Amino acid sequence: MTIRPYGDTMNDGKVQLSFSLPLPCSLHGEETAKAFALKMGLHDVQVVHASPLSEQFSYYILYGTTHHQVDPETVQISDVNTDSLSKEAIEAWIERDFEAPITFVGASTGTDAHTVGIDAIMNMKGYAGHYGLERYKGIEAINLGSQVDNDSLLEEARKHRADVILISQTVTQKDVHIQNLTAFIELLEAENVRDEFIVIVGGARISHALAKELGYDAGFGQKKYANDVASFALHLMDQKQRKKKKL
Amino acid sequence: MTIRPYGDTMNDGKVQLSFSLPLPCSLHGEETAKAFALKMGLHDVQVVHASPLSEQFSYYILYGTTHHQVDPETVQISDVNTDSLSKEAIEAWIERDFEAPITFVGASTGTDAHTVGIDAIMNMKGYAGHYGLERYKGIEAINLGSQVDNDSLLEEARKHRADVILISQTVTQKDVHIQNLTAFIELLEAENVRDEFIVIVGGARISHALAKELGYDAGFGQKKYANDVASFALHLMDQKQRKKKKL
Amino acid sequence: MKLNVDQAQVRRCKNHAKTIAQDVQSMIDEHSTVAVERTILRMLGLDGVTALDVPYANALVDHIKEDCDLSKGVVHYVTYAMHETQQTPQQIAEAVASKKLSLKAYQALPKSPYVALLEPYIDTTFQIILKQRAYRAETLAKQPQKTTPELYVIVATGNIYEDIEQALSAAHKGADIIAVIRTTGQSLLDYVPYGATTEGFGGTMATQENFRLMREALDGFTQKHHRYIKLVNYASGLCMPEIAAMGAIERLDMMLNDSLYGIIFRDINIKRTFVDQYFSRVISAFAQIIINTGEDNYLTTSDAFEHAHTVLASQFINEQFALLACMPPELMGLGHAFEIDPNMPHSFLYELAQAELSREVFPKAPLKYMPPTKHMTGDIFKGTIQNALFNIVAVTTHQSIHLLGMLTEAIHTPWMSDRALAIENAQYIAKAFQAFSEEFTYVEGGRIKKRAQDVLNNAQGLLKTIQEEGLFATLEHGRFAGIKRRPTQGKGLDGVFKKHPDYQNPVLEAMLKRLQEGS
Amino acid sequence: MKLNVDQAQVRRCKNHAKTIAQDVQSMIDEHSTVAVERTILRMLGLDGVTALDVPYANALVDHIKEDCDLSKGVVHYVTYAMHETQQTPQQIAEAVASKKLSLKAYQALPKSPYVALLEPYIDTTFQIILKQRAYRAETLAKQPQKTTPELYVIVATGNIYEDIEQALSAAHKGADIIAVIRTTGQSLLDYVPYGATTEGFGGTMATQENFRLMREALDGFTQKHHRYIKLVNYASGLCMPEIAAMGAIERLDMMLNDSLYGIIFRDINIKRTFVDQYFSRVISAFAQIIINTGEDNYLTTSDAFEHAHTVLASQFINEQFALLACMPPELMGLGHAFEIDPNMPHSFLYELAQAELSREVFPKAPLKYMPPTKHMTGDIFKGTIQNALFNIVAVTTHQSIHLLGMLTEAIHTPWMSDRALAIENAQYIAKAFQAFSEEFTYVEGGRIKKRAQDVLNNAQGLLKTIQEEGLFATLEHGRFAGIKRRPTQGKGLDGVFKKHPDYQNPVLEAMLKRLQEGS
Ligand code: B12
Ligand code: B12
Ligand SMILES: Cc1ncc(COP(=O)(O)O)c(C=O)c1O
Ligand SMILES: Cc1ncc(COP(=O)(O)O)c(C=O)c1O
Repeated sequence: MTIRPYGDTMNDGKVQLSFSLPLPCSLHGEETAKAFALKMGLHDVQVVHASPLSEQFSYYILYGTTHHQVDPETVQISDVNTDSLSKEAIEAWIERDFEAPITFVGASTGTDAHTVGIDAIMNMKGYAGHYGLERYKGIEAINLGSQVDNDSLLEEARKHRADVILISQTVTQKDVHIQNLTAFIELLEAENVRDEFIVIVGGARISHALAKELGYDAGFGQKKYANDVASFALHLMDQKQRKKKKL
Repeated sequence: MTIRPYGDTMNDGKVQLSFSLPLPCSLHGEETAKAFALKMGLHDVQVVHASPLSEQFSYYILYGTTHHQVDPETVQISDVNTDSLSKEAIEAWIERDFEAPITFVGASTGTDAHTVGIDAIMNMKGYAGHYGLERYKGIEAINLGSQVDNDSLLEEARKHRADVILISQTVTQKDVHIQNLTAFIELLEAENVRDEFIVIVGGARISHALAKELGYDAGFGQKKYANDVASFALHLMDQKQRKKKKL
Repeated sequence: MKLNVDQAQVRRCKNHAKTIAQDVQSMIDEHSTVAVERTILRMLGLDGVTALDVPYANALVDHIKEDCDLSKGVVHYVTYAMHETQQTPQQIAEAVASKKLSLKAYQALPKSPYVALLEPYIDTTFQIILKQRAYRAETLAKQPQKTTPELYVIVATGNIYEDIEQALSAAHKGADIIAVIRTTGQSLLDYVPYGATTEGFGGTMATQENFRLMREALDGFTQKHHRYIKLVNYASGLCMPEIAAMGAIERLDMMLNDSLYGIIFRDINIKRTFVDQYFSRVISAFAQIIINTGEDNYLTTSDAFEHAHTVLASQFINEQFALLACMPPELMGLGHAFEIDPNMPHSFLYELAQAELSREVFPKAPLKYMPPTKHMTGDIFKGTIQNALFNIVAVTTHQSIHLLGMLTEAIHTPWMSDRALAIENAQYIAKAFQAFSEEFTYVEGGRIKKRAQDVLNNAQGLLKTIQEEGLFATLEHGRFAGIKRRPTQGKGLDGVFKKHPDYQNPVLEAMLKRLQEGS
Repeated sequence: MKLNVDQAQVRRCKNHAKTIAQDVQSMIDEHSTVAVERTILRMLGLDGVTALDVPYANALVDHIKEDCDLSKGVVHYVTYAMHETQQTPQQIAEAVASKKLSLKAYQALPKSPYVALLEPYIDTTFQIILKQRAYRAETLAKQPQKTTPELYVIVATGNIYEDIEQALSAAHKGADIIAVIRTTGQSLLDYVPYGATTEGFGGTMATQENFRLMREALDGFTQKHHRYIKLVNYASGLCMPEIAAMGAIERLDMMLNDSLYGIIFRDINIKRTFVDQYFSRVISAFAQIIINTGEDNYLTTSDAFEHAHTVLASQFINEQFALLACMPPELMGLGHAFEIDPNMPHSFLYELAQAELSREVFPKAPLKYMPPTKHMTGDIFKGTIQNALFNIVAVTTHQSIHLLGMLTEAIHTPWMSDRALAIENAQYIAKAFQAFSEEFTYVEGGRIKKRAQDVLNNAQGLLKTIQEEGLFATLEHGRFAGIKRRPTQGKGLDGVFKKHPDYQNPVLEAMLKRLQEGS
């Protein structure tokens, strides 16, 4: 069963869109804006607002009806497919099955100075009511802060015998994060240590899909917290039989 | 030379989009929203906001990059292609070439109760600093008000020997205006009087293209005023040699 | 009270308005209309439509109007027929509709002595209405009183089932009040359509079944979430009292009810709709349904800065009409709006002044505050800000019925998402500004106090003029909304008639009695 | 003054701050840094880069640092070399860079007697700066003074030519001030890149040529539209005084200039950046360039309600550092921000209180007011409202430098259209609220007055603590923004050195002399 966007009637296909064009603001500009909407598969397109941004640029707001349909059943979601445990459950699991401590080394890397994200995951205080890894019994959390280059990150990870490396990337403009994230995986491979670590990346604009694509074990975006990443890490270590207690 | 939408770099193709889906708000809903964006030809799509509208509906705001291109040169604009004269110029032209008065009969028709639009065109006061037709020397303007059904409109037009019939349509929901506008043209044809009048429609959601499609001589939308419609009417009467002074 | 307007001046205004309303009331008392007569029948339990979809109420009234003399009122004919045929009003109407029965014979008879026969029927309907009243009162008593304005949104899909989806979404998002807008033409129909409907333009048919369906859906939400959702529809129009009656029976909580709106914006005949309005307001008063008046609409055709005083003057008049219909102030949702051109400097100050003024002049009234509409454009971001400023004024001046503005006002009737964004906008402002009004006092001689005083002065002047010339002349001069209307024109005129000395309306009397006894 | 805060208490705060700043100043006076030395060279007219893109200023300083003894300062070596080789500083630098010349020989010589040789070079640079100053003053004098805050937007495409398009669009829309954000890594570079650049992330390289190109474009706009557009860039970082000098020469109008920002958010060494800041502020004072401080940033890592007082305390301290650099209050763009969680009840009241407080405590300062950033989300409609409320506070409390919030703050660096919408938002609010502040007085004991007093009290308490423990200890404890920094750590530490008794800095002296004479 396929669906369409919903305005005020089932499957009426109503959508709103806006963008700028490198054209003066004019009826011709509006018609060009419409032409784009048509190419996107919209019909009954209305340019409801047009305003000049300068002599050479103009901005348009449009409404229209899309004829596209999607069958929700067929839509795949790419997300960390381990369910998240609570802090307590995680601590209990480590206590029971693993040789504590599990060591997480994390940083906001490259030229990225944003620490709030990585701090939210690693520091005592945590974020939005979720304590950070530092507070977890059985977990050793080392937060290197921001602007840490890839070499120093690896160095520290080795020094502390990290089980898990956590990287935060917030600035994504001109794909600066892709370059930096790729470089780190290449570094691990060059040093032949990719398999020694579980490597996880996160950030407001990071998706699990992107992370996998770049060779990371997982990616976490907004509204993900310490227990989400810890759960994932443990499941993976369990799979890989890392630091499991021998019975 | 083709162009793309502009975010902050020439032809980066950046667009913003929003719509609702008949799905609960969830990661699956977000992915489905993305799927629509992909079908519209966007890539690097980000769902930046997702919120529930009810248990069964959800709303999404997306940003993405379109690979569509349009060559502005090839974009046709459908507009009344007579340039608009000033009130004074129109009055002079009538004075010189036409047998005054030119009679305009106008109304907001069907169940439409919106009069501000037709009043803006016809009444003394006019709108946004443009006087209405009532004030024009050489023009007789009869405004029948709102909720006028097609039969009465034609009746009045005949009674006053109208040269031009002006129709305003504001409510467009479920295409109520299309039905009503089509019915009027059919009426004129049934009565064999289509050619006796210049028939013009206007309204916030009316475009010249739509008007032509429905068999009207012209359509006027927002930011059109009395002088625009009067100029068009005169040009057409001039062409059709209506009420021209014999020299 | 933040403006401290001169209460004596306010009293003077109210006295003008009182005289104005009383003049009209004397005309009202002498007349009845086909709509009033149909309403009496509905209150006697008449329901259903003929094979040709003509409501029995219409069939019966039309028969009397065409074949007999309606000036004696339907009660005259029905009571004689009941006495003679021993049938119920419904059975009589059906018989008449199918031409099996004519009431002609009773025309010549003296004033009917059988009015008492109606008591059980009237009583049944009253019991239904009283039950609905009680249910509403109890449910509301159970939930905490909101300290910020109640959020009011409209649904207008044209399809009642789609409307329900939208209404539930709005309730889910936090709406307190939901109005189902009528399809564009309905207010000019001289009958009320029947049954569930799915085709409408710019709105959905107001039918008793549609009322019931929406009420049921909203009550369902209330059961689940323990928050009562108020339901609103539109009475103004040619069927004003009939729709008021339907609303009373189906437990609507508010009714748009204003003949001035009908006169000015729908070209409904002046006499017709004033007579209809009186009966409809008595019904609403009895059913404890809040009325909403339409002064806000004036500002869609007239400039909101220059004509602000016409809104206030009209509110004064509407208040008096409501009082004459035995309405307590608590049911008077007097309307006004935030419609000043955003390009005007100090627009926010003037809006604040106007809203404070209405609040202070009508302290007990659940004021209905309308959002910006006229100056909304396709710029949905600017529209979002216009609505936010409107919300700030609504919260800061303690408006009661807070109609939420839609960012797409200039584009289409609200989508589900438009409504959700409007609610989120209002909720954010309510949270941030809930106590703002306690934080400051207005400067003496400042723009705000001066503006409020100017508006009050001009309203007083206008009321004085109206008292002198009479409300009908005022409407002929187009002093409200700049639209001129004559008492001898307009839709529904032929449905008005002078009452015969034998005319009786026990339903009205019964309600007035109870209202005066205050039960 | 709407809050009437106790001026005696404000004075006590300023006294604490003064002692705090003086402590640090004594450290500053004993030290210099590689950046300061490079700046001296730039003020002597040094420009250009080597074949390997190393700026000559760096090449020369590095040579002295590695092969000689930098503690005597570059002036020592350059003046001896000038005397001996009869060459210009530029020629000497080029000779050194190409290893044709070593300055080692001068290391052992006594304090240089040839400093007078620099006068013509210093004078040339001073003349350029004075001309720029005069041009700015005259152009501004020609145009009407704005009564509402000046609209400030950023461009951050990474490409200077694209930035120019965006800047012109913003100016066209009504922006008064345009800032070119730097590429993410630049503030950690210990040299200033050279030439026009087109590759940057989250911002564009700050280079003298980029400054010139943007200045030229904006001056072009001014010619055409008779409205001066102020240009802003960022000094804070490892090249603080150098960039300040470049800005003075290219007529930037404002400079982000705050070592506390660099310390806390860029992990720059404490000593290094305080020494750099002093010289950079003296240059800015001389060039009459308004500095912007970065207290607003604290609230991006600390809660804006709980830590509001840290912002105020830091403003007090920054004011004193600026005074020590001979800056008049009119050049102190002290920073604060609208960052309270919109989910907090009364958020608007608290923001209003904070903004009024800053305004009242620093009446002459062109306060820099930052928009909501931390609590902006992908909901661009809610973001539009958050920005509107911020704009209301900015206008109502007479902030000076009004940084506009972007509805896409949480998503990407501003697009041309985002900026246009931000400007339209601010313009609408300015028009509607321009006189709002004159309309009311705050209620005694109300939430707003109480909040302002609480913040002031806490700031005073914190200042007292800092005076006792010293600013360095304060930074170690992470009292600002919750981030801990040590004087023995941080980037650029190796570029700090204690001045040798023979150290001389005639450029600084010349500027101080003129500033004290007040020319
Ligand atoms: C705070 C902030 C700053 C502060 C940073 C202070 C600090 N010490 O962190 C300061 C003021 C210093 C700053 C500076 C700059 N910033 Co900034 N900043 C922000 C802001 C306002 C909030 C970011 C934030 O703290 N979010 C809260 C945290 C908790 O959310 P989060 O990072 O997404 O983290 C969550 C998840 O993503 C996840 N997560 C994050 N990391 C990780 C890692 C792992 C391993 C896991 C499992 C999970 C995880 O868990 C967290 C909790 O759920 C955003 C705008 C916004 N509202 O988003 C801009 C923003 C991020 N900044 C931006 C930019 C460009 C800059 C500057 C380059 C210039 C400028 N425009 O200001 C400078 C230089 C910084 C640099 N070189 O990196 C842009 C980035 C644009 C882009 N997409 O590329 C933004 C979006 C603003 C904008 N629109 O321009 N910034
Ligand atoms: C004012 C108004 C009313 C007033 C009308 C008062 C009156 N006497 O006109 C009142 C309050 C009565 C009203 C009622 C209703 N309205 Co109304 N109303 C508006 C409003 C706010 C402004 C319209 C307006 O006056 N614009 C100003 C004029 C000058 O602009 P204009 O009409 O476009 O005219 C210009 C051009 O179009 C052109 N033009 C127009 N006509 C003609 C004709 C000719 C021949 C020419 C040459 C040019 C021309 O020239 C004019 C000057 O440039 C709009 C929302 C909005 N902001 O647009 C809603 C709106 C039009 N209303 C709407 C609706 C649905 C209704 C109602 C059905 C219910 C409701 N939702 O309120 C009722 C019933 C009305 C009915 N049966 O038709 C919808 C229509 C949705 C749609 N697209 O179908 C709107 C868009 C609001 C909404 N979003 O729901 N409304
Ligand atoms: C008082 C009043 N009644 C009725 C209506 C709606 O009437 P109609 O259904 O004729 O559009 C309005 C609309 O604004 C109103 O204000
Ligand atoms: C005072 C100050 N300096 C500098 C900057 C920017 O520094 P960077 O270029 O290191 O991002 C900011 C940004 O917020 C600031 O507030």
